[in-house]
Amino acid sequence: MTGVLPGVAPMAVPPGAFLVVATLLFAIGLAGALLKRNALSIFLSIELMMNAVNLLFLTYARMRGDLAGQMIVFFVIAVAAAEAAVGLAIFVALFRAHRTVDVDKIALLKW
Amino acid sequence: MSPALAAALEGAAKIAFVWGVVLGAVLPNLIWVERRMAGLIQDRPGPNRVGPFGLFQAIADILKMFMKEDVVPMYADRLLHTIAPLILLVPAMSTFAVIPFGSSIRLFDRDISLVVADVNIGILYVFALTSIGIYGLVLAGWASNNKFALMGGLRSSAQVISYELAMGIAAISVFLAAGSLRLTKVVEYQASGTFLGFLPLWNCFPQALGCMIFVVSAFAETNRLPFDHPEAEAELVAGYHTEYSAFRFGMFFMAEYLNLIAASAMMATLYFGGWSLPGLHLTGIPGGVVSIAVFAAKTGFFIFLFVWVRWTLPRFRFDQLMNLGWKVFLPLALLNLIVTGALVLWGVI
Amino acid sequence: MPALSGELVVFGFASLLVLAFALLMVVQKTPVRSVLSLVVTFFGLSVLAILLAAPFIAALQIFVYAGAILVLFLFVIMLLNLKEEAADKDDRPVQRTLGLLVALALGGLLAGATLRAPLPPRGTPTGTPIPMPDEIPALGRLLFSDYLLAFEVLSLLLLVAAVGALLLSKRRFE
Amino acid sequence: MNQLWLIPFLPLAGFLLNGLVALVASSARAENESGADHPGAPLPYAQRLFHGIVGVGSVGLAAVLSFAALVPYALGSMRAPEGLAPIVQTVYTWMAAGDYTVDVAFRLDALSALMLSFVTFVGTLIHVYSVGYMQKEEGYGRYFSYLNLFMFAMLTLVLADSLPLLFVGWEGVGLCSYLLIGYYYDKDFCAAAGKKAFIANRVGDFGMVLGIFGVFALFGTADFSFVELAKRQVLAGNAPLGVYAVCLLLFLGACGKSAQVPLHVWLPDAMAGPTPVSALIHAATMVTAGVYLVARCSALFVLSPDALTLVAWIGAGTAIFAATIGLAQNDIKKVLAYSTVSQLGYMFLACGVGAFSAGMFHVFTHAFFKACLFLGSGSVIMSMHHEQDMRKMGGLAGRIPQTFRTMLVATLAIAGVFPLAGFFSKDMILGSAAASGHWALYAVGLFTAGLTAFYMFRLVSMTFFGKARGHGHGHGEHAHESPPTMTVPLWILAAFSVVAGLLGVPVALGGSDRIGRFLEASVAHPEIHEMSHGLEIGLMLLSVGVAVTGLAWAWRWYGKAAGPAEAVSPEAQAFHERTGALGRLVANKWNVDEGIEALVLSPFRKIGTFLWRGFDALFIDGIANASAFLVELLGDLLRFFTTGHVRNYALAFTLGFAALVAYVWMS
Repeated sequence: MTGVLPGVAPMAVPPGAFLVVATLLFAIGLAGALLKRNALSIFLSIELMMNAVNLLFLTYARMRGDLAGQMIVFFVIAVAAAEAAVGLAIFVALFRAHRTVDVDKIALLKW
Repeated sequence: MSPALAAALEGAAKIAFVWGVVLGAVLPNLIWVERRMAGLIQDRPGPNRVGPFGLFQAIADILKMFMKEDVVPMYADRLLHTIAPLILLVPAMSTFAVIPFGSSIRLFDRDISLVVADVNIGILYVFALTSIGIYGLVLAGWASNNKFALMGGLRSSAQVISYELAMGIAAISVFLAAGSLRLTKVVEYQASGTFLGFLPLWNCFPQALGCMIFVVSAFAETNRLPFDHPEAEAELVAGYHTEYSAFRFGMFFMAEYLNLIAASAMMATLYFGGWSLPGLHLTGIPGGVVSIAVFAAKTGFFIFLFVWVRWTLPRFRFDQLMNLGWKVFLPLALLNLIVTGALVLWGVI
Repeated sequence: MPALSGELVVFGFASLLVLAFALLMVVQKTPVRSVLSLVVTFFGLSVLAILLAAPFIAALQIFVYAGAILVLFLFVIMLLNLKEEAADKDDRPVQRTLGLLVALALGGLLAGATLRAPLPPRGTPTGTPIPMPDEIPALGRLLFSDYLLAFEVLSLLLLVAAVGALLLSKRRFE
Repeated sequence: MNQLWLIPFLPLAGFLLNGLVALVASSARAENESGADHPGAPLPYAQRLFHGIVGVGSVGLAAVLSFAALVPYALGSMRAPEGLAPIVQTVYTWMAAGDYTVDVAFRLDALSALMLSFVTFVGTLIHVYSVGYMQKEEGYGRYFSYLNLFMFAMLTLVLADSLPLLFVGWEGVGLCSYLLIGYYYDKDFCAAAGKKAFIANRVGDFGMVLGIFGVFALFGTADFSFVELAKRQVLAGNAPLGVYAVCLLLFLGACGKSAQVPLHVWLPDAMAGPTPVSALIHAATMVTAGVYLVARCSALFVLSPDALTLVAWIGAGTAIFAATIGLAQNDIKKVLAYSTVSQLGYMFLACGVGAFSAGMFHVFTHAFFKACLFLGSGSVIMSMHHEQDMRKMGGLAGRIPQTFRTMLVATLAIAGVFPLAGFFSKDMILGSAAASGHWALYAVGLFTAGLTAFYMFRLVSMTFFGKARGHGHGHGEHAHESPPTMTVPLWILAAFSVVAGLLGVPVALGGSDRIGRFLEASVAHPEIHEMSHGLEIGLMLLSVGVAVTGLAWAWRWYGKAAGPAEAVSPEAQAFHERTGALGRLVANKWNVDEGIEALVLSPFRKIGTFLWRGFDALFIDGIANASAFLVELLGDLLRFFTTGHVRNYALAFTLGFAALVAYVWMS
């Protein structure tokens, strides 16, 4: 089913397809985040999950003809930039301290 | 025939035209021009053996490159080493899609606007492609498993990212003035009126500062002298393409020149009125042809400028380059943006 | 089942690209390569975004995400000179299997949930319709009216992030 | 003069200016002397000049303004048959609760005009005096800023148009008194005296606050319009009992501030402060605030005769009690302090018998001669290089003649010798006591008058007559007269202690009791059946006789004491031996401090110790420690879940999220 917008051609692609793609993407990202051991790879997976969510937002925006969805994506991207800057700086510091970014080798968060 | 088919044909025709001109005509001659110019400036003949005035020198070079052996060093990341030049080349070639190379022409009773894809995010498209180009450099450097190459790659990406900022912000003021991200709209805006009554409304006049920043940054973006650190022979052998040979090296070569051409075209489009010329209002086929000519002339001038500067100025030091980008251009561009914004807000522009 | 149109073809191609390279990104051992596969994924995503009438977002996707953020990743990877992920096999198999299961389960759940989510009936879009020819001014207006506060807060956040990154990556904390 | 608020706020400005400059200067000095400004460092002359000018100037200007305000008012109300209506000026609304608002409003009527006149006048003189007296002291700027602050608070108190605002001034003067008593904060007994004064006043203020609430409860308002209501007997609350309670509470406040038994203990110790402070705060102005309060609320007190009787007897008791103590003191300032307490007792006695105007009259006159006496004693102490023990003095009459003459005049005035100020006011009090038929009170008052004359002349004799006792450098032989900044105020005050009484020449002596008629407008007048003039004159002669007897006796015992070693004549010694235990008790101030220590303080200490050791340390801390222990236990259990492996956390997190999604989906 399709939300037909004035000025927007009806979607040739069923929005459900977009949704499925997004969720699969999210699942893949999640698997990566849970399975990878390299902190940077985990970070990448998280970025992937974010983008999956972005895709969802875009789809809904298109379906409901509401720009708010795109706006949120815009913000997500900006926040991701900030997050990447800080996160990577943390990894660099971490690497300086431990000579590794393998999250299994760095188990400090305990008693 | 069905409109869809017609549209497809039209698009194909335009792409063919653009790439044909750029790859077939401009690029080889550009190589020749550069070498002859070098000779001229360095008071030596330059290539003058192959064909009249050595005009076929470029073709000879290209042939040579295709015949040579393609060496991939040991312990290099084969895959990446292979695709890196492509990653650099493809965006360079795609840039031309959004640049309006002429007003519009009437053929086969249909109006054909002389731009391949008149997307509403033209400039963003260009910058996106530029930022993709970086990967080519970085990966080439990293994949060759050679410290000089790596250095070159890192340098180039650092440099390109830094100057992309200044460049982008300078460009934003242009779009603020024009009121759209469409390059066609930008050109129309510049063709629309006059500045201070007697000057054409080319952005280089109201946006003088931005124009200066954009042009200089373009030199950095295209890794040309005086900013050619990624391949600074004196320091890094040949930078990111140290380990490349034969036609992969050729690709880098091509990509660099393509970027150069694209940058020139962008300057002409953004700041010097694109295909427009004041007091010239032809229509129909002659109008289109003339507009293409005008655009070509302007672009040509900037290509010439690139070459001229290359053989005139020495190379900066890397830290000087970075300081210039971050501590001079970025603030200046921001200032320019703020002023422009204020003027637009108060309806002055 | 809508007719097989160009749009549909593009969608199929793009989504395949996206999923394939996303998977590649996860299974990839070399960090550099996973970054690259993520770049490709983002390309596909931006194509999808264009299909969804969001060319501006598509451009941002490439410009900011691929062009800036991931390059930053590459930088760090090269700076830390991360080669193959350690060859020694994962010493927490439980974590591994369980993680896989959970990820799949959650993916299934979410897919189901999103598909069952109520969608607006055909032809009655709510909210501001997307003006197809040029949605960028509309976005700009929205950004500086309804979302102004969020925008300002965001700028502050970016500043803080920049400062924090500088501080963190200083060689010595003194 | 339609800007009453300027009068209190000029000194406030002075306070701010002086305080800021003093702070900045001292910190600057501290810096370039690499350490706290070490004691005894005299200020640069320029700064002293600045502080002096600002301090004196602000108060002097306030005095000018206030006279510009009150003189026309006084003259006008003298001419008008009923007296003028009070001038009330509202500055702004301080607090508004529902439909009731408390304004910052200033009121000028007969009562406040009277107070204003001598507060500003004496205040100015004492500021001038301080310029000379304090010049060698450190913290000169601090001193003047405190003094200005005090003037601000006192003037607010006097001019306030509502009990809350009056209370602000009330607390302000209390604070300043505390600060100035503890002026030499590096001496333990000064700090202790300051604290003592503060705490004793707290006891009074407790009653004061409750009293204010009570007034509000009774009349539904706390500004002085309630006086009118009281006159017309418009009462809200439970009339007789309520009025009685409120009167007692307000009087408790008055006792605290005006040092009535048993809250008088702080005033003698307050002498630890600089002498001008004792003169200004602890003799002339602040301590009379209690009397002022009672006079303000006279209409209320009149409604409850029992309260008035209590006031009268407390006053009388204080008067004689303090007088007896004064007999046996050897510290010149202590004598004056107890004399002040005793005179305050007189004033309350007057209020108690319903002669509020008489009480206020005595406040007025007392301000002049007591200030004069204190300043004189200050001059003496300074000339003796800070020797306060009268037994070491003597024979100073020739060396510091001006101080001697002024003090002699003031002494005769306080002793009530005709026709000096003290005579008229004191006699008006005794007269009204007699007239209202309280002959017992009259007798007490009369006897106290005798005692007053005695101990005051004892002071004069031991200080100025006989030979110079004490030895070594810095005593009698080397005494020298004080600078004019100190002697001129002395002369002015002495002059006023001669003529101030003429305001209230009684009808019996052909006068016309101006002060009484002046104050009629603002204080209550329970009808006092007139005595025949003959009887009145007779009583006057009697009191004068008593006073003269006291003087003569003191001269006989202390004046002729000749020998360089001895301060007192053999007779006095003999008498002291004969009184035995009683004499020792008197000399020991009736052991009031010890009594309070035993009856009040030590029980409180015991309770406090119990609460600390038993309640807090065992019970409260026990609870805290127990809970802490429990938390620690819990933590020990939980910490095994924190493996420190991020992936575990992520996994757990995801599991939870999956469960949540499943739940939402199912439901």
